[in-house]
Amino acid sequence: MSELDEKTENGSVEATGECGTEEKKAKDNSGIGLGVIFFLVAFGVVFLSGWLLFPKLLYSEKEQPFNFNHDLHVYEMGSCDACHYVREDGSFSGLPDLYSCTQCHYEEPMGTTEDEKIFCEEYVAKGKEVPWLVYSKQPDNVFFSHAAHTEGAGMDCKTCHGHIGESKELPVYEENRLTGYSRDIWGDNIWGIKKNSWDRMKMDDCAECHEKETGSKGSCFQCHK
Amino acid sequence: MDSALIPEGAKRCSFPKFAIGIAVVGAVLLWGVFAMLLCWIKGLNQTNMNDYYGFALWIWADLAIIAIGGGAFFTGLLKYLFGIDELKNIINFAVIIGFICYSSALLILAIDIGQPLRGWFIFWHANVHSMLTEVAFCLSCYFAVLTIEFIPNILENPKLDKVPFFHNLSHNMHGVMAIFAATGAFLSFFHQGSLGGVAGVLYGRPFAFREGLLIWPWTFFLFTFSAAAYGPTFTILVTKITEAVTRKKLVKENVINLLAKISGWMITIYIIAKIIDTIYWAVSTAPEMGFTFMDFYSNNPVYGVSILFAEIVIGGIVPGLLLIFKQTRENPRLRLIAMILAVFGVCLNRWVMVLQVMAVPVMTFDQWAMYIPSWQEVATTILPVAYGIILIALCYRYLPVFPQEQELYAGNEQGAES
Amino acid sequence: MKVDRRCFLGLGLGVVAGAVVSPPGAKLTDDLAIWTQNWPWTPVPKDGKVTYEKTTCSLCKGNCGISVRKVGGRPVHISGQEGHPVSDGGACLHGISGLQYLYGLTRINAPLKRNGDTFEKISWKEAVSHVADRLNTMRENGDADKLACITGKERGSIPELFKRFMKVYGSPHYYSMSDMNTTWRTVAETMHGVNADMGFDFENATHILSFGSGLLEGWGSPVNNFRINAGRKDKGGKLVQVEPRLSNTAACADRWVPALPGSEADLALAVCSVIMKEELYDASYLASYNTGFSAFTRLVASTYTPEKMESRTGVSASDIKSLAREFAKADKPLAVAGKGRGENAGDLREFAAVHALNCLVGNINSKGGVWLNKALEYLKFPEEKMDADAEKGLEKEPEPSVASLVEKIAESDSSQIQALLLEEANICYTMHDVDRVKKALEKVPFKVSFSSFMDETAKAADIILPAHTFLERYEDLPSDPTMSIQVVGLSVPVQKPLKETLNPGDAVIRIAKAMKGVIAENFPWKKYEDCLESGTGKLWDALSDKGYAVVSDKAPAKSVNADLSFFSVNNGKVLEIAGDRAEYPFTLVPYDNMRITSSEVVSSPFAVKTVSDEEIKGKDSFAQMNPETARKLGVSQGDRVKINTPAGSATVRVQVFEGVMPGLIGMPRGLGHTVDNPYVARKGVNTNQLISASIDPNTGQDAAFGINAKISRV
Amino acid sequence: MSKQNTHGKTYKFGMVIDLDKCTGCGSCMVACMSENNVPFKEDETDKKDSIAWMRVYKLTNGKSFPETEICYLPRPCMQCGGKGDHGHSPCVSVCPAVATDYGHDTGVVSQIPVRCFGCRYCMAACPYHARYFNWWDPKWPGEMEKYLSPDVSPRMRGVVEKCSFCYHRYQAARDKAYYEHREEIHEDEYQTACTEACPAGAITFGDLHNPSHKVHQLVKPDPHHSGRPRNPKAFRLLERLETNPKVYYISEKEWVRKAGDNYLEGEWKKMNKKHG
Repeated sequence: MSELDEKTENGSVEATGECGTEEKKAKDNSGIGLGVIFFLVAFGVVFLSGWLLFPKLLYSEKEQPFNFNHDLHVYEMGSCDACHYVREDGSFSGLPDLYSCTQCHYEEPMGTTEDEKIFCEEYVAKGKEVPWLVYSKQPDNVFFSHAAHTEGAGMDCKTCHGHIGESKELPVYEENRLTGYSRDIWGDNIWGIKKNSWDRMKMDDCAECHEKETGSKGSCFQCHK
Repeated sequence: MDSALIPEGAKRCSFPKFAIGIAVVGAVLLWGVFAMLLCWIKGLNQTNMNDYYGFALWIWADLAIIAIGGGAFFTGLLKYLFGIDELKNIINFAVIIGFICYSSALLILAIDIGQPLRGWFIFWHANVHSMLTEVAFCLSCYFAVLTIEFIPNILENPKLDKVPFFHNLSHNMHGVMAIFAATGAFLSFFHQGSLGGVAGVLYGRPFAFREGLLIWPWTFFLFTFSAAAYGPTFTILVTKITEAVTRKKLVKENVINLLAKISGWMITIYIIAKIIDTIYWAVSTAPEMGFTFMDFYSNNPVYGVSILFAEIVIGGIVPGLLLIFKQTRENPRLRLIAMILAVFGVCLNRWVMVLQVMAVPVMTFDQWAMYIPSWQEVATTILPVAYGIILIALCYRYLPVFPQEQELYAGNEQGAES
Repeated sequence: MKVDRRCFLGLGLGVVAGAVVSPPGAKLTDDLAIWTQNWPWTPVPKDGKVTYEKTTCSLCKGNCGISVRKVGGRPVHISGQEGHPVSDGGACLHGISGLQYLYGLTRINAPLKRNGDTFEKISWKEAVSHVADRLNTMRENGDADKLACITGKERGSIPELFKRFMKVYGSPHYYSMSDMNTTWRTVAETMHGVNADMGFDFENATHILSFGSGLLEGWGSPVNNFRINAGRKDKGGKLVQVEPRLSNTAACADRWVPALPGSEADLALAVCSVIMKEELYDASYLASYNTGFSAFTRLVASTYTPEKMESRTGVSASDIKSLAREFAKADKPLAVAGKGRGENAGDLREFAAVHALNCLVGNINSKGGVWLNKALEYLKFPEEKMDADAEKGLEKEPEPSVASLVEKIAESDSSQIQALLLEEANICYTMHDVDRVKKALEKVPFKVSFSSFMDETAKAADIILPAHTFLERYEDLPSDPTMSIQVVGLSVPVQKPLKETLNPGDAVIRIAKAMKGVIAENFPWKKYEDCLESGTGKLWDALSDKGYAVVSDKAPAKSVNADLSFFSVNNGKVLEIAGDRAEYPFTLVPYDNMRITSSEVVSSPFAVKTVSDEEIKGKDSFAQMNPETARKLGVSQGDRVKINTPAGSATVRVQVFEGVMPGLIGMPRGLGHTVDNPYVARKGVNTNQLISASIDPNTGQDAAFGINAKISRV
Repeated sequence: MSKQNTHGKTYKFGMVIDLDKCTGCGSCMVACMSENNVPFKEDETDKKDSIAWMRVYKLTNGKSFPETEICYLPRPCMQCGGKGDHGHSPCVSVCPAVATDYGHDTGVVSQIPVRCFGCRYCMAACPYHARYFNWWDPKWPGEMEKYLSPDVSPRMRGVVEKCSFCYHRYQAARDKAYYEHREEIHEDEYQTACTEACPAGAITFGDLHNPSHKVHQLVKPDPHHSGRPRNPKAFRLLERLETNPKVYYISEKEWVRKAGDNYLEGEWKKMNKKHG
């Protein structure tokens, strides 16, 4: 009971407080230093693993069915919209299906590349669609109108898709283990810092541009279904 | 066997006896937990809610326990800011009750939403215009405050107190408690209010809609005030129950009476405001929308004017007056009745502001919708009660909750319960 | 050095600090947000190129033009087809939910053979030869006439192929399900002496007097009638609905005249008597073309005066007079009969009496009147080659209707019918007194079903040769005869068959080819499409290119005689419904509801979802009654009651509805299916199990519109 | 609610339903379900948990036989403009997570199921019961998943859904316009599934701002009173709550028009005199 009362009587509390610190002072000299060391070590470990280890854990590298040479195809076909075009009803064709590819590629390869060989044997011959992994794939609830951007606003594919059209090799597809979407959506930089307009494809990036170009982020339904 | 943990000099029942008591309540708790898991795993189809009753028993429970948990902030306000020092003898307990109420409220909300794993979107994608957002923010902040207010009391457990660090920590926290009390009061003002706003802003629901001040409908202020007024009555009620269970006097009468007196006045003032609000709503707000007062209280099996009478007279005026007048206030039995009526009154008010809002048809060709909760809803609503009892039991047993206990106890030796 | 509290403190703080300034926190929160928004079990429909394909809906006899939206070749939505002569852009809820039939839960995946109480899957080859062998043996035993065939539809090449098969096989027992058009044709014969379909030019009529015709309940060609009704509202045309219950048609009508059920004929004749008395009839028309006019005049003047008919019809004499005047004085009056959807044959006397009104105002073959359209004969098949057996079998007389065929089977001890072909006719559900029908069917040793779905009748079959759904097949679809214009629509596959099914046309061709004798020769086509193309002849080009062909859209020549002697000859024998009033004080009259199908097609899940909770609640269906009736019975909304009729009994809930005549009990048709589909079946009661057939003495058709019933509380 | 995309053409899409033509056939309901991937359960007879973005109510004049009259009233989402028509719709203003917002460029109230966490506050706020909660995880029996449309994202258990005026059809029309380098979309390019389906042609849909559109001509919305109809035969549901719906109803029958809102004793007559 006495103890209970002490609590509320300032004087005695002071006292206990005093003696408490007294005792501690003794240990401090060593304690502080050690504490600081522990702090630094812990900080270092966590900080570095966050930067270096975390991305490795978060993303799994996936192989494309076979390599695709955009550069060559753009050269042969003339432009992106030879294969990725806006249909007459304004909808977007997306990735060309097997049928479109077979307009040029028959069961016999045209060229000599290993990849085309795989394509002709594994897919054309068997009439199987190529299960490409799409770097810019967005969730189902996202509505994106290519017509609005390429036709309406006259934007260039590069603005969002970057220089993929000039690539000879397909980049590695890094799949986010948690969300199942490509790393390209959040961007290569794990903090999400971007240098170019095509480095990220998050909602904020859309909003940012819309804010700038149209003076507002727009309503939900503009980009969601 | 757990004597080391029991505050020195405090008499507590034997551990086995205590354990059995806990086990019994624990069983009820488990039942609630089972129902909760059902709701999370199988979804809200486990409830009897429907598209007419999007808000039902759970939301009522939320509003009700937050209202009666208001004792914590109001008592704190009185003690630390208005410096009414006698209240130090009940503040610990008020805080514990508040802590229980608010933690329960948050739990229930977590069960009530359809996609619990997205619950945090309310912060992540907050819409500042929504009363519910305001509720969520203030609720969680205030809960943090309560936790901080609760900690020192925990640290006073003899075992912990042995550790000088904790000893000092708790002491220092006591020192700054006034600041937290102030913050708590401030936050409470807003979330209690915004809970009132939840119903008041529904201009599509003539029964709930109220005009108001700036963005805040009158219900905003009514809810805050009613929480402050009725909260302490619940604190006292629980204290009395604890005293009954433990067969011990824990808080001196003068403290109780003081708090009761304040409550009494508050309730009376509140109920006057409530009556004015109701009259204004009945003669101006509702008719402008094409509704007569009676439209809301007829053609259905449950909601008649008796509900309104019960809320205002039985649950408001009566306890208010009982607590104002010295002789009735200081008569333990009458005081107890007043407390019970008051708690009933505020709970009924919250029920009406949630359930009846859903029940009233607005389109002329629509009908009154009635609702009976499923056992899963009931179980999950009882869950917090069980949890509360257990927490109170633990606190009472292991923490020096009631500063006056020893002093009061010194006189009469008695066997103590749980 | 001693590791103390501070070290842990340092450690903790270090971890926290490190976490704060390294990316995972922010990144994981964002990923978590995405993760919680895309659950793997929520389907993600595949995107693709959008295309539209035109075809014709054949879920009912309306045959609307529909357009199917496909995404990447996958049908996703059905809507009306703009500019189609029947439906012009409109479609009903059943057509729109067509894809739920395509992917229907009760679809039959492959040919089935009964094995005890279950079915076993067999190949088409086996199935066809099995049927052919059986029929061959019967024929060799000289039992050709013991084969019967019932088709759901009456017109078009598929029924024609079955008819042809029966003929060359040598059995007179080919039937199609009768409906109001069967009766209308009899009216055309009896009163005009012509073999014609009776079309109604509602579009141009200014005053429609309907005797219980559910013009907005799915009567005739439903969507066509919806459109016409909307047009009528714009043009200010009048609709007067005579019906004991406030149906949707009555609700949309300009005037609702509740008359006692079954009194329509008398009311119509009473109206005639007023028209005669006040000489409001079209004298010029009747002067030139009529028979038995004076006799008819005498009859109605003596027997059917408004005053005399008051109590019989429940309509006051003054109302009858105003009905007559409004009707006869209207610019283009038109009277129509055929209760509800007209899915059952009607009472000839009633139809004739109503049509007498048309004769009196002389609207026959005129704009806004009744058109006696020459029955469609666009199909040309090569002349049948008959052999002795066929000739012999055909000497036997057929029954007048499916109802009497069933009756005959039920009566006979030694089965008159040894094999039965059922092409999309669900007689174990759609016919009155279904239990009796089922029993009769048990007596038939060999039953072949050509249904796409495992319906009540298919369940009773011995062999099932599953058909393509309407979205998977070719078929020529003549428009409903009640339409003034005559259109043939073409159904084309918008989806290649999902199951091992065949077009019924192909099925019958294959069977024929597997038969001995001349039968095979009579089916020269390789496949049904060939038969369709050659059969439709010069219509084919229009069909294949537009998807429909308009055969006629002009009123036929006006010069047609009107013979009113029908009534005076035998005063049109009166149809009686079953049940003695003393024992069964109430009249149960099933009603049609556009949202529920009651034909051989079972409603889709979508359609059932739209049905009011005052028609189905859980597993119960409701019986509508006037508050007064309810008071008499001491029951109130939602109570369970037992309905007893001479045919059977059922438990239902009470729906108190002001819009139904006291003493009348209304129950929705089309419920109480017993197919294996929890979304649509085992909900409510099939009214056909409460109604017993009443054979019309004038036609031999089952014309029951209801039955007397008693009600007791449960 | 914040200032939104007002560059280029802005619309105020609305619907007019002629109740005298409506036959209660239910085609609009089914067309909507089929168009918007609305699921169905084994038992849909409890209308309080049966998802129907478009619901057809049955009204009766309450008179006894044979004076009884009935009328069917189709009820999509009213796409309320809210008090003063500024987009503070009853539901939008209360959603704590911005899962529903007001499109100032179209006047359509959105609902984004994946943003919604299922607090159901919006449902409590809506007097029309136009919002529905997914109490169950939707399932499409058999192979029915194959008929789902990619234009509308299927919902999951625990979220709210509602009519969107078939917004995806507007998007499609816009895409076509972009492709053809048009600024504006034509009246017939954007029609909702229910409008298209109604066999009686009772539903009209279009831009309430555009005098050349049928909807505008039918109701003559009053711009000074948040679009209140100037056609005396037209009305909006619960006009007096100032929710400012974009769905209008037309009927010659007075009792039907009266059923559109709540009136105190004798108020209706007074008001009608005002309307002239």
